[in-house]
Amino acid sequence: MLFQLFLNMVIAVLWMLLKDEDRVNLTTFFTGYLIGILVMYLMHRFFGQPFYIKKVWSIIKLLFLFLKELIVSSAVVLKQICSPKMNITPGIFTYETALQSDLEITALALLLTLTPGSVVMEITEDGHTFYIHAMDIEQSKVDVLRSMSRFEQAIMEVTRT
Amino acid sequence: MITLILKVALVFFALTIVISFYRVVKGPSMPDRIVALDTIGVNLLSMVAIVSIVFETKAYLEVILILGILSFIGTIAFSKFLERGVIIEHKSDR
Amino acid sequence: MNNLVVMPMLIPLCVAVILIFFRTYIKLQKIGVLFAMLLLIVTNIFLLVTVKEQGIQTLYFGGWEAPFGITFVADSFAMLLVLTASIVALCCFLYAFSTLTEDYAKNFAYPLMLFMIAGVNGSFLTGDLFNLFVCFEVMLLASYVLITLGGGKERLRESLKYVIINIFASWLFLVGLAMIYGTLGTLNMAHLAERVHQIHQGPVLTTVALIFLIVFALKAGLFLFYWLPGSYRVPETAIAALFGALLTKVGIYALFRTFTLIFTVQENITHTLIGILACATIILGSFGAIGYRDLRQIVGYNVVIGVGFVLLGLYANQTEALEGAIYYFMHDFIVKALLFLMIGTMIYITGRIRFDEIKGLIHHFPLFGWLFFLMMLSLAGIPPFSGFIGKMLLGIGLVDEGMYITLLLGFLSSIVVLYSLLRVFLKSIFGESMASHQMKKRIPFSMMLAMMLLMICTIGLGVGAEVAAPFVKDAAHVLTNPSVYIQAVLYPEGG
Amino acid sequence: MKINDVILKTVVQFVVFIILTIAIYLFFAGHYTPGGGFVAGLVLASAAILLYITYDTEKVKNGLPIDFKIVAAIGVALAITTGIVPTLFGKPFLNMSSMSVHFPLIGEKEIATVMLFELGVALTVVGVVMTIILSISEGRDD
Amino acid sequence: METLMVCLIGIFVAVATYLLLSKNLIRIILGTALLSHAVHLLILTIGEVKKGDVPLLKEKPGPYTDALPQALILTAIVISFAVTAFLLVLAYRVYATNKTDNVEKLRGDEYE
Amino acid sequence: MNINQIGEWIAAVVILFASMMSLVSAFGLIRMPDVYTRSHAATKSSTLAVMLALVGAFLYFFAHEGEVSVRLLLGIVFVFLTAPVAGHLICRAAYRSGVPLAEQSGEDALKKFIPKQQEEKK
Amino acid sequence: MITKWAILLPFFMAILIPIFHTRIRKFHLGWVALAVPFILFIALLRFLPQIASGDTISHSWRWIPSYNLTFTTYLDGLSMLFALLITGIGALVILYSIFYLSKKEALHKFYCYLLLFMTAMLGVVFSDHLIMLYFFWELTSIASFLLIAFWHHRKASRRGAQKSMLITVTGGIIMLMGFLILAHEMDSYSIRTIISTISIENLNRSLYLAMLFVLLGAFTKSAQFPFHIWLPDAMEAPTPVSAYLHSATMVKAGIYIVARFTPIFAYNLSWFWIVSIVGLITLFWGSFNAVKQNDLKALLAFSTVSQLGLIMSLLGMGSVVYATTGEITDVIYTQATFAALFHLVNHSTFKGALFMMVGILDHEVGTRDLRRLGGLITIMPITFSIALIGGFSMAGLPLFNGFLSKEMFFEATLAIQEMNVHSWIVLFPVIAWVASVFTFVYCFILVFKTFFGSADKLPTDRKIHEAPIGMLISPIILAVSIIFIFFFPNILGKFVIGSAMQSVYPTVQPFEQMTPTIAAWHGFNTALFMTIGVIVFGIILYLAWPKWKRLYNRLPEKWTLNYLYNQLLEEAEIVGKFVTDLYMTGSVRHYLMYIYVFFILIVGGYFIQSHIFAIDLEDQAPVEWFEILLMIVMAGAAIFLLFAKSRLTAVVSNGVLGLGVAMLFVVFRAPDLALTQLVVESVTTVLFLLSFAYLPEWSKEQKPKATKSMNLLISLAAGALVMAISFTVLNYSEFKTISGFFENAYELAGGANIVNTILGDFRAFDTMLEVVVLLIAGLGVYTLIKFRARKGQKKYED
Ligand code: NA
Ligand code: NA
Repeated sequence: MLFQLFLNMVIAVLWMLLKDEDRVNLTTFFTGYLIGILVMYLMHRFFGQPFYIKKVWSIIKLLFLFLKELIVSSAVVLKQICSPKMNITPGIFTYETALQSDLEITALALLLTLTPGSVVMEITEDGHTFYIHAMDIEQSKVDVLRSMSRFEQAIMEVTRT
Repeated sequence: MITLILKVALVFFALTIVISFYRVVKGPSMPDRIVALDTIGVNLLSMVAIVSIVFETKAYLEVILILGILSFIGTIAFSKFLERGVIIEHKSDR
Repeated sequence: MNNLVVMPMLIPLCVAVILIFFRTYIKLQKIGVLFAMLLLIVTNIFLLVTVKEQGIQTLYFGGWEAPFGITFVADSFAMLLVLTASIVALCCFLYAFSTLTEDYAKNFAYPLMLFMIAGVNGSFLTGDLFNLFVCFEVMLLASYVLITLGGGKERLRESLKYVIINIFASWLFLVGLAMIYGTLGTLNMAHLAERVHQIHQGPVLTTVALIFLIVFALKAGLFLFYWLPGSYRVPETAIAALFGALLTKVGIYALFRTFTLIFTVQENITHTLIGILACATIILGSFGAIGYRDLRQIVGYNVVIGVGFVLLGLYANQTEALEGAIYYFMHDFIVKALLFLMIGTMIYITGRIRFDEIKGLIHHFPLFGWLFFLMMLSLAGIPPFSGFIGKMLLGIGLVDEGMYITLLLGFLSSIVVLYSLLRVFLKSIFGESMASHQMKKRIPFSMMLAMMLLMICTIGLGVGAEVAAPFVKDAAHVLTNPSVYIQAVLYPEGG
Repeated sequence: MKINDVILKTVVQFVVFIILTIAIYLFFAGHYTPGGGFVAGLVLASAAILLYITYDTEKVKNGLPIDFKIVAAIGVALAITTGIVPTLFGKPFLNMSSMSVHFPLIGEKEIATVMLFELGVALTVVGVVMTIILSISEGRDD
Repeated sequence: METLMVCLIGIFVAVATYLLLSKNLIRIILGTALLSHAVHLLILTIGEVKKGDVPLLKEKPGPYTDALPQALILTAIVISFAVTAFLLVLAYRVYATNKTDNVEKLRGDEYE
Repeated sequence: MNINQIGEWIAAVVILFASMMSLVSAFGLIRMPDVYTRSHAATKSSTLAVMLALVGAFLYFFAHEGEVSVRLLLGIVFVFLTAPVAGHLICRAAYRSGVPLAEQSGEDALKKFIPKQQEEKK
Repeated sequence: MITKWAILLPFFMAILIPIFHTRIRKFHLGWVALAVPFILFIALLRFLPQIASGDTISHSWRWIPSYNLTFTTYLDGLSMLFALLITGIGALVILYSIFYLSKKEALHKFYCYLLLFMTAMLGVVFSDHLIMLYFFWELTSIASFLLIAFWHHRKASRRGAQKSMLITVTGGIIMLMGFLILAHEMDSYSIRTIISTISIENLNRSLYLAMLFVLLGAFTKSAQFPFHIWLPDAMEAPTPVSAYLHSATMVKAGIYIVARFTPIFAYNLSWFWIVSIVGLITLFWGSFNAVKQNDLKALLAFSTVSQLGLIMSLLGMGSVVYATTGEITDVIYTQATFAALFHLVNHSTFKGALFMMVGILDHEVGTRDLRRLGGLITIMPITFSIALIGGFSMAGLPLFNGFLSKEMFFEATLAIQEMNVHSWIVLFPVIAWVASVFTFVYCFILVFKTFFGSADKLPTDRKIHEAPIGMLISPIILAVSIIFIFFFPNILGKFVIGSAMQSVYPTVQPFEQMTPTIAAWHGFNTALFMTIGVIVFGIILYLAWPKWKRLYNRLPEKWTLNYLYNQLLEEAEIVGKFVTDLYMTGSVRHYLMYIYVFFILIVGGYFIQSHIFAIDLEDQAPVEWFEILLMIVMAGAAIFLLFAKSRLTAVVSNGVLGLGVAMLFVVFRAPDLALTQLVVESVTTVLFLLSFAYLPEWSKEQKPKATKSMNLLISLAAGALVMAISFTVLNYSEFKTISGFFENAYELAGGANIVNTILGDFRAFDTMLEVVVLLIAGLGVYTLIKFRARKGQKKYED
């Protein structure tokens, strides 16, 4: 419920921003809010778990982690591409996670996919085992296992506390 | 000068698209082509962003949004078709 | 500005949309359709009289004056066709009421037919070339759906061809539009005409004109009629009759409108070509009409012959010929619908599609048999039925232009028409009675009513041609004097 | 191994909101910047398509129990009605006008009939696209 | 630019024609799609190409590109979308009933 | 050179950098041995390139007109959110539709769970 | 007024009879019908003196005044002659039919058709307006069709009906063309007006054509060679019909036309040649063929053909005065026409009598086959007498009216020799004489083979006796008049034919000159010797008939005109199907190819020959490098579509194309288009993928090389043509576009996005309809998938 309210506000704010008006206008916000209600009404049956909004800081932290990983991983890939002789051994390996909810699993998967040279290919039905394709399996295994705990921590910070 | 830089960037992006199109033609597998198509879409998105700077207009910003959305939807649709032969199931197994 | 001008298109459109909400209420649908058609006919008559009395009526949509907005222009030519179309459509609906099963009604058959009528009426009335394209599409889309309605192997197969060919035609229409916008920079037909008259030169324009000629020829079934026999064969009778009566007419109308109003630069090329194509159409249609024993084929090629014949009027492009063409045009609406309905009824009664498998229907259905006889005479243009007056005037026009060979060809085509149906009449209507348990025992009232009404129309239009004469003369007057049209659309205040 | 779509489904929940918002934005923005009823409708439909691809028709149907044919027809009816209304006041068919209406809480607002017209367009587009897609994806009985 | 565009359109038309003349239904449908691309670009090219600003009055002082062809194309795009959708489904229904997607096998027996 | 112009320059440079990055990742699309590795190039470098380009545009408009373009921000978020999902789905689809791993690949943990099709689909 | 009522009365009766026939059960419906011609005949007689004195009666009734369509009726000598025949013979025939047709037949139909026919026929002879004349002309064909097909359960009836309808209606339509040309040249539809304004100066090619067309019409109806073939088949009609339509009246409509139009067309010498030669050939051919017939009705049919030829040739010969001098100096030539009109009457009397006689035989004996008939003289003496009188009259023997006109015919053929128009004219009397010999032979066959000889082969299923008195009245009246006319021919000449002559020669003054005194005996002249020769040779040939009849068998079946006609219809169907199947192959590829080829030939052909190609490389929008790269990708994507090995690849390529197009829209400052294109493209792609689930993967196109190169050629040509025209149009800038107006969108419509404002306001109607199109497409997809008509209601596919 809280989550929906939050989203509703987000939409209203978004609306205001989209309108690009000179000053903050309450009526604009209200219009956005109404539209939000409309959206919520259309969507209200799709919701799973509730969501807590107080974790702004942890979200930002997570976001930065995300960005950092993205940049690093890109650099690694680019380096590989640019190296005259490509010396890689791709492959698929598994990883067991302790995370529970869909949101957590998703977040982790997204992070993993953006990590240097690894893409989540499958998740088992229970959601605990990831099958990960790595561009260079030897190096990736080490990297992934190293960063995995940090990721899980950051995510749980957002979702569990 | 800035315009020149931007135009060079545009050419680079266009080259990326040319290369990606080579992948579309070459394949060899279907997913290769879809990856390439996705790349083309995403690069076009960058191009539109640059073009709107060059033209000094914000008229294309909606195009950017839509391009992002649709290239995502397209990729999902193709993947699902490859994976299951059907993109909208009547009743999925889960 | 007269809002009524949009009504011929709007009434069927509105009712169609409303009927979509009531798809399962078949009775209600029928009432709605009847209401719409009667209202349409009344409106059309009113408009026709208004046009006669007050001159060309226009409607600038949204109040945006020509050439900037879209304009609907009701002149006598358009209104005569719209009126005839709606009367014929009413009859087709009456026929449909007892032949289309519940399933068809529940699957939007009636709204779709109304949509098609709306498209047709819109095409007749619009004064904007791009809007003509859009109206065409409304009509075409509806026809696509109607032709496929009900499915089945043969039907789907033939509709596929119909759709593909029409897609190509629409494409060519757009190419033509691009070219005409590139050359003349406008879309309003009156404005186009005015600009053409200003330069009065230009093989470029003739090239564009030829593109449009092909586009409309495709729709009209002028020489490029390959899509026609197959696609008229497969739908349900009532729908096929509506097709037969309306579809090609829009193309013919467009040819008449554009080639008297806009593309008048090099008539020695364009109109001669139209004449040659019309003759070729008549000849090829004649071959088809006598080459088959499949009733539906015979009907299809008869449509083709009619198309060629009407367009001879445009070839002659002279007052009497145009008047004749208009008469024959209206006649063709009525009698082709009647032909479709009658052939459909024969198939309905016997379940056979080849006429040599049917015999002696007149023993069980005397009224029907005699209607068929009269229909045959009317189709062959024998006086005093409606075809004659048109044929005669067209003949006068052709004589006036010294086009004797064309005249001979045109007139002899009515012998082919007569022969193609005489065979059917003598074999299937006359002859010993057919004792078949498969045969339906009676023809439902509304089917009979539809055919009788059309018969009354064809007799009425023939005997009472005097009533239509002032309107037809007015219509031909506008066709021969484009400035009247241009004046009415672009300078309504007389400036 | 069965397919676990948890990533897709979770992300799509967010994405669909974004798309819906964009669609509504496009709808209102059309008069001044690119957009308008048609694009808005199509984007809205894309959102729905995304849902259908991610979930399945049954689930979405439960979520959106709408007969899209009717939606489309309503759209067309709305567009036509916008055209007819001015004729009742002696104006030409499809004459667009705007007026100021006082809304409680919101205040004075320009209500243009173009908006209604565009709404009709948008509804039709959504209705038609959804009808088409649902018909195709359900029609597999031969 | 116009020259290049017209050449591109020419290529489109040629390819589309070749596709239309092939036997396979999907090829034909792709051909129609390509045809419509070609004509949309044609309308745009023949209207004044790139001769002005984006036709948004509030943003730019003008002169603007010719907006009318754009509006026409928009309408044309929508219509061709509607037709393509219908044609696709029709193709699949034809395949389902006639058991072939080869148009040469769809001639029909009544002509034999 | 005022602050705005500096902003614009930065934006231009960012965009140029993005375009080069994109070009390099495009070469990856050619050089990589199989679809899985190619998708690494696409989902990571390319995504980053696009995001950089959008950031550049955002910066430009911010510097040029002093406006925060919500649409661009939204676009960035969107790409950020969807690119990895797309990569994940393509790879999964590729594997499930039977696209083989490159020859030099090492272990394949998925092999026992998803029976591969006999040969690559054409 | 008489003319109007004469036309309307039978028409009303024709309508009333089928409506009220169930009320009349007590007596034969024929009595009701009989009243009509009887009353009319009497009424017409009342006007006879007035007409004979040269007066005319006319009346008009406006039908479609806007197009000058007026029912102008006109009663003059010629029409009076025909009208009397129509009503007089009509009355006799109906009287006869009362006894001939039993009440079990569909009498209401029979009399309806018959009266309808009477209307038509009277309409033909009374019409002054060309179009009205045509109208009634066609009506006679239709009524004849219905009467021939009266027993339509018989195949032969239907065939005969079809044949007569086709030939006479064709003739009619051709005649209509002639009328239209004539009216156009003379600027009037009134025959009287045309006659009064035409002169030798009017001769031109159009009028010549009109003449040919009118003659064609007349010849078809009057069963002139080679159009006579319908007449023998028309004998399938009930015998009263044969007596009425196909000998006495309808076939004479052509004669009427020729007589009526003589003052119009005869200025042209061709008229003389065509009419008299066709008449003579018909005369010969009919008599020649009549001899070999076994069916009495067929014999009579050919004899009718022959006699019509005789009348026709006489009319032709009589017309010569117009062409040679333009004014009449020598009245002698007009005597041919007089003979023609006289023989017209005579023929009606004896042929009517003979047909009725045959009808009696058919009715009482049950056969008309000469091979079975014989020895009836004792059983049916009255019938025999009728046959004898009719037959001898037809043979041209003295004591019977046929003798008089036959003599005049011979004289005319001899007189025409003096014309010196051409040496071949010598053949005229020769042909006339030969044909007369044959005529003599078949008349003897008719009379003697039927009533003399053995009666062995007669049908035995009934007792043969003389016909009832009612059935005999009409033929007896005719037989009596045959003899009466022989003795008092001048009554006819003075009161009827004289004024008719004036109609044919309106310019001759005084017209009494043209009305000779007919005398049975006029000395030993060439004509009489010819007649004696006819009798002598005729008797010899008749006696030798069994010896030379085998001659006819030598004529191969394939040479007959009938065979030709049947072949024509058969071939028409075969050729029609062949030609149509040739191009209507059912292959959509072929159809598209035709259209493309047509497009390339017509548009391309014109484009090339008009030398308008122009290309302007200046004044173009600038190109950026990235745009070129994009276009290369797009061109590549397009071409790659051709080579894609799988449909999915093609769709990906199509997606690239769609994105490219959207990018071009961006480049061309069309953000709305780019947006729309993008969304539409993706939805289309989704649709492709959706429907791929139900469609097979495509296989490699296997086409012969020729097909491939043909396709390639067409594709390249189409592409090149579109390019060429586009270049030319781009270079053509006479006018500014109207879009400047839309730049006031904000002030006018309150919209800043011009494109959107156009769509939503300036051209909102387009948008509204476009939405409708979408809706229809949606419904269409829905019904395509969801609605399949149940098996029972499917099309009838076999
Ligand atoms: Na004779
Ligand atoms: Na131009």
